[in-house]
Amino acid sequence: MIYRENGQFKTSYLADQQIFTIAQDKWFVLGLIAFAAIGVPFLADEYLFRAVLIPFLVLALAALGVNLLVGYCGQITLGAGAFMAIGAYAAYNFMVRVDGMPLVLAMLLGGVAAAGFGILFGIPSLRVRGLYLAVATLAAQFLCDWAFLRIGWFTNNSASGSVSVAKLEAFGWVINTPVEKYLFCLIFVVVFALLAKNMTRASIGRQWMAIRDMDVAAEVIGIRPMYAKLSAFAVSSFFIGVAGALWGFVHLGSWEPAAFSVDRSFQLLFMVIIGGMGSIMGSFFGAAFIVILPIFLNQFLPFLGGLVGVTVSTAGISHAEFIIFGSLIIFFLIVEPHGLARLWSIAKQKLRLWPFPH
Amino acid sequence: MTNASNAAPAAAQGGRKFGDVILDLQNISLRFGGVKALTDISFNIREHEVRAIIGPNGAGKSSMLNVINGVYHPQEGKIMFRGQERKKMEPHMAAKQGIARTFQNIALFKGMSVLDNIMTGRNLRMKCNLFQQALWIGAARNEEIAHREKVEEIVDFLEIQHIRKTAVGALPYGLQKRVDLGRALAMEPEILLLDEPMAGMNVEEKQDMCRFILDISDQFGTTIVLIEHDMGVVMDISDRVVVLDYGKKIGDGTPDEVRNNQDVINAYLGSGH
Amino acid sequence: MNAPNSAFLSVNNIEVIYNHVILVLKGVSLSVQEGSIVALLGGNGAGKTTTLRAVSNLLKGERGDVTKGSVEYKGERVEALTPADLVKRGVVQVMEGRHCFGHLTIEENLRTGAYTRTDGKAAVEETLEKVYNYFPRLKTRRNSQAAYTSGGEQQMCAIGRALMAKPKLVLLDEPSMGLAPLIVEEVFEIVKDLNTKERVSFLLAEQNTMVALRYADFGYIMENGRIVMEGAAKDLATNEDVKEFYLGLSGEGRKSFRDIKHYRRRKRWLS
Amino acid sequence: PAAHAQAAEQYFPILVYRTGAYAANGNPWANGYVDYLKLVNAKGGINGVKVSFEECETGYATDRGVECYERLKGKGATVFQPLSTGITFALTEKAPVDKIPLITAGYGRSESQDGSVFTWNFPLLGTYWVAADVAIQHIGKAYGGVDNLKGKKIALVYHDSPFGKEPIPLLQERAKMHGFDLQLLPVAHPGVEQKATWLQIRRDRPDHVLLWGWGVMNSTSLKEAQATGYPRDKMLGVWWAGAEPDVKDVGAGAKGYSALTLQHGAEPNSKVVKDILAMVHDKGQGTGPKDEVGSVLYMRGLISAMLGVEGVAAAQERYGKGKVMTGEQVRWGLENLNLDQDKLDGMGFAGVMRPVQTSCTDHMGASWVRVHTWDGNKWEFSSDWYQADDKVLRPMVLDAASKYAAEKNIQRRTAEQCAQ
Amino acid sequence: MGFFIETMLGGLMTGMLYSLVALGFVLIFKASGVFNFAQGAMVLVAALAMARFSEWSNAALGGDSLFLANVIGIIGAGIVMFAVAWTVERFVLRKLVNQEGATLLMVTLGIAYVLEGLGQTFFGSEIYSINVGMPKDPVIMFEGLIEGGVMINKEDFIAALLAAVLVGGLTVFFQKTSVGRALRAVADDHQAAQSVGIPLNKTWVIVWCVAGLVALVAGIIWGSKMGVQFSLVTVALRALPVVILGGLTSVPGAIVGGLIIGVGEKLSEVYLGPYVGGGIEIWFAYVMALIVLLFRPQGLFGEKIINRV
Ligand SMILES: Nc1ncnc2c1ncn2[C@@H]1O[C@H](COP(=O)(O)OP(=O)(O)OP(=O)(O)O)[C@@H](O)[C@H]1O
Ligand SMILES: Nc1ncnc2c1ncn2[C@@H]1O[C@H](COP(=O)(O)OP(=O)(O)OP(=O)(O)O)[C@@H](O)[C@H]1O
Ligand SMILES: [Mg+2]
Ligand SMILES: [Mg+2]
Repeated sequence: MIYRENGQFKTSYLADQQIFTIAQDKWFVLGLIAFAAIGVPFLADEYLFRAVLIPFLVLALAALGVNLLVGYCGQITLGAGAFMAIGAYAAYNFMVRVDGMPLVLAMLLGGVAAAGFGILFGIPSLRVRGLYLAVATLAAQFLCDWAFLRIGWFTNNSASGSVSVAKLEAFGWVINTPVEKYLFCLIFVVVFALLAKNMTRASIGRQWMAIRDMDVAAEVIGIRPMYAKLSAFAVSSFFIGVAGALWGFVHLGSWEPAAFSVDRSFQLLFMVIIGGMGSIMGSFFGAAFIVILPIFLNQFLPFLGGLVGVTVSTAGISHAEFIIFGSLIIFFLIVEPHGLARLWSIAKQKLRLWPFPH
Repeated sequence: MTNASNAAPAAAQGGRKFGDVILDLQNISLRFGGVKALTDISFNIREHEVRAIIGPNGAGKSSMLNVINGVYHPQEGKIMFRGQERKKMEPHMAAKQGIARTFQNIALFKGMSVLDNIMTGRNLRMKCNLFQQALWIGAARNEEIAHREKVEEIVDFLEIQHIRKTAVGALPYGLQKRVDLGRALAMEPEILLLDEPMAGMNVEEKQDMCRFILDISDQFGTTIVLIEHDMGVVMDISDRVVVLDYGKKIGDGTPDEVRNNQDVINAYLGSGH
Repeated sequence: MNAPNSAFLSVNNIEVIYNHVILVLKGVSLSVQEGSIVALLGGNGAGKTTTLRAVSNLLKGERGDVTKGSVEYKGERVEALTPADLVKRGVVQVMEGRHCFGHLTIEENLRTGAYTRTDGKAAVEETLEKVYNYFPRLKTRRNSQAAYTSGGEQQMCAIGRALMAKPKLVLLDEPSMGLAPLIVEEVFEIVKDLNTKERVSFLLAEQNTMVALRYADFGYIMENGRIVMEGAAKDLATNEDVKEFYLGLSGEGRKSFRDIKHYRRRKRWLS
Repeated sequence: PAAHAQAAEQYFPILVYRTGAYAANGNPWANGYVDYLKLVNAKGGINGVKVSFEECETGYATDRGVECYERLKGKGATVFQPLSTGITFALTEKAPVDKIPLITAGYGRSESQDGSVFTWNFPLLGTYWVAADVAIQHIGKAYGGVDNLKGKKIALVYHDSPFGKEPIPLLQERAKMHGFDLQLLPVAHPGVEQKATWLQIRRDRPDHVLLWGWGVMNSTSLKEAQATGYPRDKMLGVWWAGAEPDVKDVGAGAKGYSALTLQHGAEPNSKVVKDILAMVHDKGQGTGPKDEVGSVLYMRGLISAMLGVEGVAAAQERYGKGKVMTGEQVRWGLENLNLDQDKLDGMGFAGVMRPVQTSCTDHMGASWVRVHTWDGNKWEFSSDWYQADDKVLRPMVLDAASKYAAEKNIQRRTAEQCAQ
Repeated sequence: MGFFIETMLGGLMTGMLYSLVALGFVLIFKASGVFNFAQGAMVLVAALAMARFSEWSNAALGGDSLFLANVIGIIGAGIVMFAVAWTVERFVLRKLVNQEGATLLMVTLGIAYVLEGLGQTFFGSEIYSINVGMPKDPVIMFEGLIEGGVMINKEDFIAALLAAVLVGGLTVFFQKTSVGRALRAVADDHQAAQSVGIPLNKTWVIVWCVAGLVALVAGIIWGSKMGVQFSLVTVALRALPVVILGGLTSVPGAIVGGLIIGVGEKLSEVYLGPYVGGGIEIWFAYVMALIVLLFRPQGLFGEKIINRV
């Protein structure tokens, strides 16, 4: 039995309010972060960094932002792509228009810009709910798609509408190699995940969840719906905006509005639902599932085909990828409608009880 | 929760002391389209008393509570709170004035644990801003712990320690009602509105619940407004009872007066009581 | 039909697990004779609702599973049937917590109750009238959306809706909850009435032990997912323990709720 | 078709899209590309060096494209052809770091023609500015010369993306020069909703419509043109809007519609196609359906592959015949490409292409364009050869490239560096 | 003037086609509370099946009877849509009774992926055509009344008419029959619906079938207009503002919403577009829907969102 919390007593409320109340969890996560920061750079190759790990980290950050809004505050959004775009383009404009603008500051300001628009587009949520709101947020998405294509100022009048960034440098550190880019993203992700965790275990997080679960009752106990909803929009958009800036600056290097299209919005929402709404961990599971699985299938299927002696055509692979990907989504939701994170915690619960069921 | 948190005088056993009128409802009328939920109802609530509202189904009892805490806005009538006319207000403002409530169809936050549910009740009293909370710096952490202590007191008081960390969705009905009460208590309200807190409980559990209600009233001096269909409970623990029927007031007075009021017997109690 | 006295509904040693991990029923057996009223009593969380759900096959939606034991209705194993099949066979559940269709009007709610019936419009209309007779309050609110009716009205609607199916066996979960005392009596009168006139059987989970035992023929008491006591309703009503814990009666009759409190409180302080 | 790179093979990664919104157009291109590489092997490889290749599905999405690039580059890729303007933009940033040249035959950044700034980009055969320039020449010809365009109105119906926006600066330049009116009508991805666009065209009745679409947008445009009664023979498409999938299901409705060609059209009778049928398809190794061989986009893919192969061959001339070339060496080869007519004829491209010659400053190599017209059943050439007007093109390319260089802090290569 | 009318008419006709897709959403939402993001994929699969079956039957029978090929195509596609409905119920929905909206929504996204993959695997990913003999060329009418006349596109006109008939019929069916009431009950509360004996399984198969057939009609019309290929799935994105503007639960709402969005879109693009650079119609439709929602959060005809303690 590897997983046991017996004998771990908490003697103060502070201890009980730790992020991980079970020591194994704490060491596991700390170990994971340490491994990500120290081990991975030695183990992974360039392909892994560039094509898998960096996008995974950045999208996990964005998914985290979406999760704050959708999972914690219950406001379904399909406009996340737009906020990524706002973050990216705002950061870009800060970089090109302000001399000597430090990179990290520009990114954070990108996040702030996104937060501003988040509040603006969050206003309808005060009246409109659920799926109606989800579809209404598409207005933000298409409006932004359009604005970044059509209004030259945002792209510094680049003829094609595509923008790119020059050198990346933060605090004298030139971020050039994939490893450096990876670490740069990792720092953002770890810090932001911690912030998110803090918020969700504090009063603001409870306000969001209360609004999510039953807004009338929340109001009756003194939660201001406007503050709770708009703060969720702001914080979530801030996260997403920063992720957008990372996506543009660090991952793509050069981008056009299509990089933040409505498909991206959907993708982020998938991550949250598959990973687990209202779970920080879930955002990471979801991002891993959505980013890595297609890549994995894409490479694994030809290999599998090779084993049984059939060569699968590229189209065949992509179609199979669609089918398997879709089926897995369905499968996991049937097994556990609350997402991978819940599946994970049930598995832990079983381990804890093992070998005695129930 | 200790007495120190509320300066109410400990009521002496038996000789209960009522304060002044804290809430005065005057000629309240409430309509939903064609449905008249409340018609010209007036009654008052005194400090520290247990005020029961009874009446047949659909009489307008829950609507009355909704009026008091700002969920419904009556078309006519005045609400005087501590002698001042209260303007049209949203529920969260009523909460700020110290009005808390529980719900007939339990309205807990299903996705949260029992502790978190009760902690939301402390929300109004938590002052740290979003940035402090995000950074989890000293002030925020201390505040969190201070309030957590309060909440633990309530948990102890309601004897729900063992389910602290359970998600409320999975709890049986009766315990959910208790958590609902805990959440309202956490607000340290001046007026506590209870909508059928004992529905779906057996006698033993009702006894527990009565005990909690009376203790709240005694220890914290909280004013309690109670809706309940169990006449035994109402008659035993309330100080004054108002009776509604079809949105109209048909009786008001001490339990004994109400019990012997013929209108009330016809409309609600039946001759069995 | 079955041999006389063989059970109409029999639940044999069932075990129920929610969410793959939470074990709730730990071997529950009970039976309902045709034309009888059986009360299922017990405190909060004892597993009454779960038992009823296991019979009506509504567990799936709560992510619960019957992992052991069997449920037989008229000698037929019914675990594999859908809830709809069961309704067709005459087993209807009134769910705890009302569950009216909020967007439908009261009357529409009632009419959906007759969904499985095939005996013609006129017969349905007749039952509808009957339900309105039982609950006049529903008639006055017939065109309101159910979500906007009061708690008690919704409860009446839920009970009426079940009656619309012309059931053989009704699983009633906390019928008295939220109803005014007069209506509670009325509901139980209706139960008795249907029972004697139409030989409808009832399995009712109820907290209001006093009333339940008055009307029931037989009773089971559950605690912690197990049946701890069973017997004819009359016997249970006179049992000392039942009297103390479920009826609130001790030696010298009913205690005031106000007094019990102090007595209890003191007891706790001492310990 | 996956074959892993071995020591003695020249590895060609192929970014394709065989599913999704643009699959109908992506498929023939990819088939042509692969078939040509198979043909090369059937003929014994590049001076004996066998070719290996591998497809990766991008779905026309930039991030998928980047992933493919990263994956395949690790397997020894020495030249990439992204087949998407968006992916090209992204890879343009990465290519110099990884030292892998990009061939973007007929697409990509127009200013990347300037090889002294865009060392690693090769928009061989033509850029969108070339296309736009020739389009105006061709339209002008209908009025007896570009100078008669004054006061005329030309509408550009374009795919609302970098691909569609590329020609705008040049068209604006030309509009200024000749005094015609340029009306811009964007169409959102994927381009299936154009009713409003064509209503506007019906209202404003432009004298000509330039169609700058890709994929389903093209056939939709033609159908809407038919539905609003705009004469098809007043419509001119870019070379990505002039292939069979664009017109096939419009059929007779597209009759009279013309499009530019990137030199070649549908070439079912060319020698190289016959070679492929004989040496690849008849051996049962054909990639796509047989009747597609020689169609317009198939030829585009085929020629793109040929350019890559010739780049390697040219590199071998310098760095050693029969050897596997590195990315840097291939880059040199592409920069010193010299496909004269004899050579082309020898390879079976007689009548299909005109000579291509690149240099350090000119990574395009040629700007020959013809126009072909759909007769209801097939594409038929309907014009002479055009060439982009260097007087218009050159300054714009220099300008844009310099701006890019400044932004990125790139030093233009000097003559000596070029000579290396 | 003539042009304004033309634009209006164009908008109305496009709007009618949006309604058709929107109707698919509404049906399934009404009947199960599921927001079916796979509707676009269903349109694609239906159209692909139709196009390919008729092509294959032509090839197999060697005949060139357009009518016969189309009939076989429609039957084939109908069977495919039935199979889809049955499979979805049997393997997906049945296991997700009583789950939250977000979960169900996500699952339909999974279904969309599977359908897109399967559809393209079986039927190919090229452009195919459906030819049901719709006239393609425009006619000019009212030349006497308005200068230049009003151009009407016959194909669009017929399609709009067809859509109108279908939508109208379904409206009556769902508003007036007891099945309609049962469906609304299911959407409200799966469990309670089960408890009164509404067989969820059957209901869902039926509704998904109907939605599949609606998708087939939409697929045939859109497919014959713009060719059958992958981009058909994006039609769903254009129908979304229609659905919420009309109200998620309202069949008539789908029609009215479609017409409003269709007209609004076209007018905005034609009259406003040129001033801001064009390409505004898609966001304009969404913004329009959003503005309506601010005043009526449940859409024009949707059931009032119940918000009560
Ligand atoms: N959906 C669920 N998921 C997990 N646990 C559940 C679920 N429903 C009930 N339980 C658990 O099962 C146990 C029995 O619950 P049940 O609702 O059957 O009790 P009950 O006897 O009906 O109580 P009450 O009188 O309060 O209604 C409780 O401990 C409860 O926490
Ligand atoms: N939001 C609303 N819209 C329409 N009608 C309403 C609304 N709220 C309450 N009503 C109606 O007002 C009347 C009074 O309802 P209320 O809930 O106050 O009754 P109640 O006295 O609490 O009854 P119960 O004991 O059954 O809970 C009922 O007939 C109900 O249908
Ligand atoms: Mg009430
Ligand atoms: Mg229960």
